Amino acid sequence: MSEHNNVFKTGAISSEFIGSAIAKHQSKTEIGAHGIFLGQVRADAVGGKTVTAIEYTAYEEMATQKFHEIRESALTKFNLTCLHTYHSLGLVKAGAVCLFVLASATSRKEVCRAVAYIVDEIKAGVPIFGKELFGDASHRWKVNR
Amino acid sequence: MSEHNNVFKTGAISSEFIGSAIAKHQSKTEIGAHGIFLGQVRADAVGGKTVTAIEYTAYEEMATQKFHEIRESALTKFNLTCLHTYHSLGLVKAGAVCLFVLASATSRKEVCRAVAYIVDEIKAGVPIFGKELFGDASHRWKVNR
Amino acid sequence: MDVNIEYFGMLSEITRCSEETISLSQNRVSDLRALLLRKYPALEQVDFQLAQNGEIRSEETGISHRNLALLPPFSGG
Amino acid sequence: MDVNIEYFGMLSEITRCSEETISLSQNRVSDLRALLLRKYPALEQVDFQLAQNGEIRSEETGISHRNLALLPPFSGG
Repeated sequence: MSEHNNVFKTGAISSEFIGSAIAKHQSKTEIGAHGIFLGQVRADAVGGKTVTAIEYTAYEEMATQKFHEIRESALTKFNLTCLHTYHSLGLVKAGAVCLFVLASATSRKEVCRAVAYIVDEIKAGVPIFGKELFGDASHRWKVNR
Repeated sequence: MSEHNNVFKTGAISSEFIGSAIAKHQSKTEIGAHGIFLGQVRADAVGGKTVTAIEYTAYEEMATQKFHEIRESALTKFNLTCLHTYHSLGLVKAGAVCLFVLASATSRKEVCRAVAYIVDEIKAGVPIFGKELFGDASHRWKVNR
Repeated sequence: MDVNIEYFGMLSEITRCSEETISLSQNRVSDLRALLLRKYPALEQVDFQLAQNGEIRSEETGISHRNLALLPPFSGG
Repeated sequence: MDVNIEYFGMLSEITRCSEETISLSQNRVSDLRALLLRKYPALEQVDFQLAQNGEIRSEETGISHRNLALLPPFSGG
């Protein structure tokens, strides 16, 4: 099991970072399947205005602990070789990626279910707060459903 | 719905290609979630030998039709904004990616289930044949379980 | 007991500060909740939780830590 | 009727060719299967299917196309 790096990334998670994370697993030839989830900031329309970015903040002390608990729980529930999770803090523009989950295993059976589980747990249990910014000075606080 | 390009790629699907496919979706700001599956060639040990690569062939006439049917079926079952599928033909070394499925939607609920469905359908219904090569001249024919 | 409370997300807009020190005479979470609702009536509209030392505390538990956090609904991902 | 049969994957190792032309006197899929098993007894060991024009044909259907494909179990992904 590879060591878990810091979950939080400042700003958007670039496609180059994602590609590079995938490339790093090509030396692990016991892996047969990767499941990936990417959360992307949507340009939602709200009463004539459009979300241009989300600014993320977190209660980091608890968030780091929760990410750790979710990781341990996923490793217990699913038979994974590797698991990595990254979440943005700070400003992420519409269209950019703010959440990246990568679960790897010897076979495909578990990776899709593992990824879905981890994303649900992050949305429900990690104290991260998204401030949806409109093009003007106004904003709205995002709430997960 | 974006047009479907040719599914088959000669050789491995590079991490740069995957990163670039992700980047291309950042202008589609109605997307909130991407689900990705990557199949990676495993260096399985078989009676003292190790798989060093898989050589893929296909009955292309039927395979192309099957990929199309799976795509249409997935688009009917799940509420997706975009769907892309790529499979290797020819030689793919252990550790490299041979299957890439990318399903995108406004919210996360559907993408993981869609990806799992598509991968299951591909494994069961598309006439692709994998010849597992060992380091020497010997080989074994892969069979999906 | 003096406690330091950090306000996150939309809560810091209601309190107009990111943190403050408050003197508590009673130490249950429910006592602090009542005190905060008197000071900031607009908090009624938000489903907030109190965390201590990185853990959510239920209403009937006691406050035993000086550093507290007031959390609005989560919206990660 | 003369038909052209393509052999895929492990089947081409049994037949030692990637395709060949075979003369059929009867035109059901099951007749062709019997003929192939006589010619290549090792095919018994493989769970193969016959496709015509990109579609799997069941045993009782007739062969109406000159270009056929013999397919071993699939192993994509």
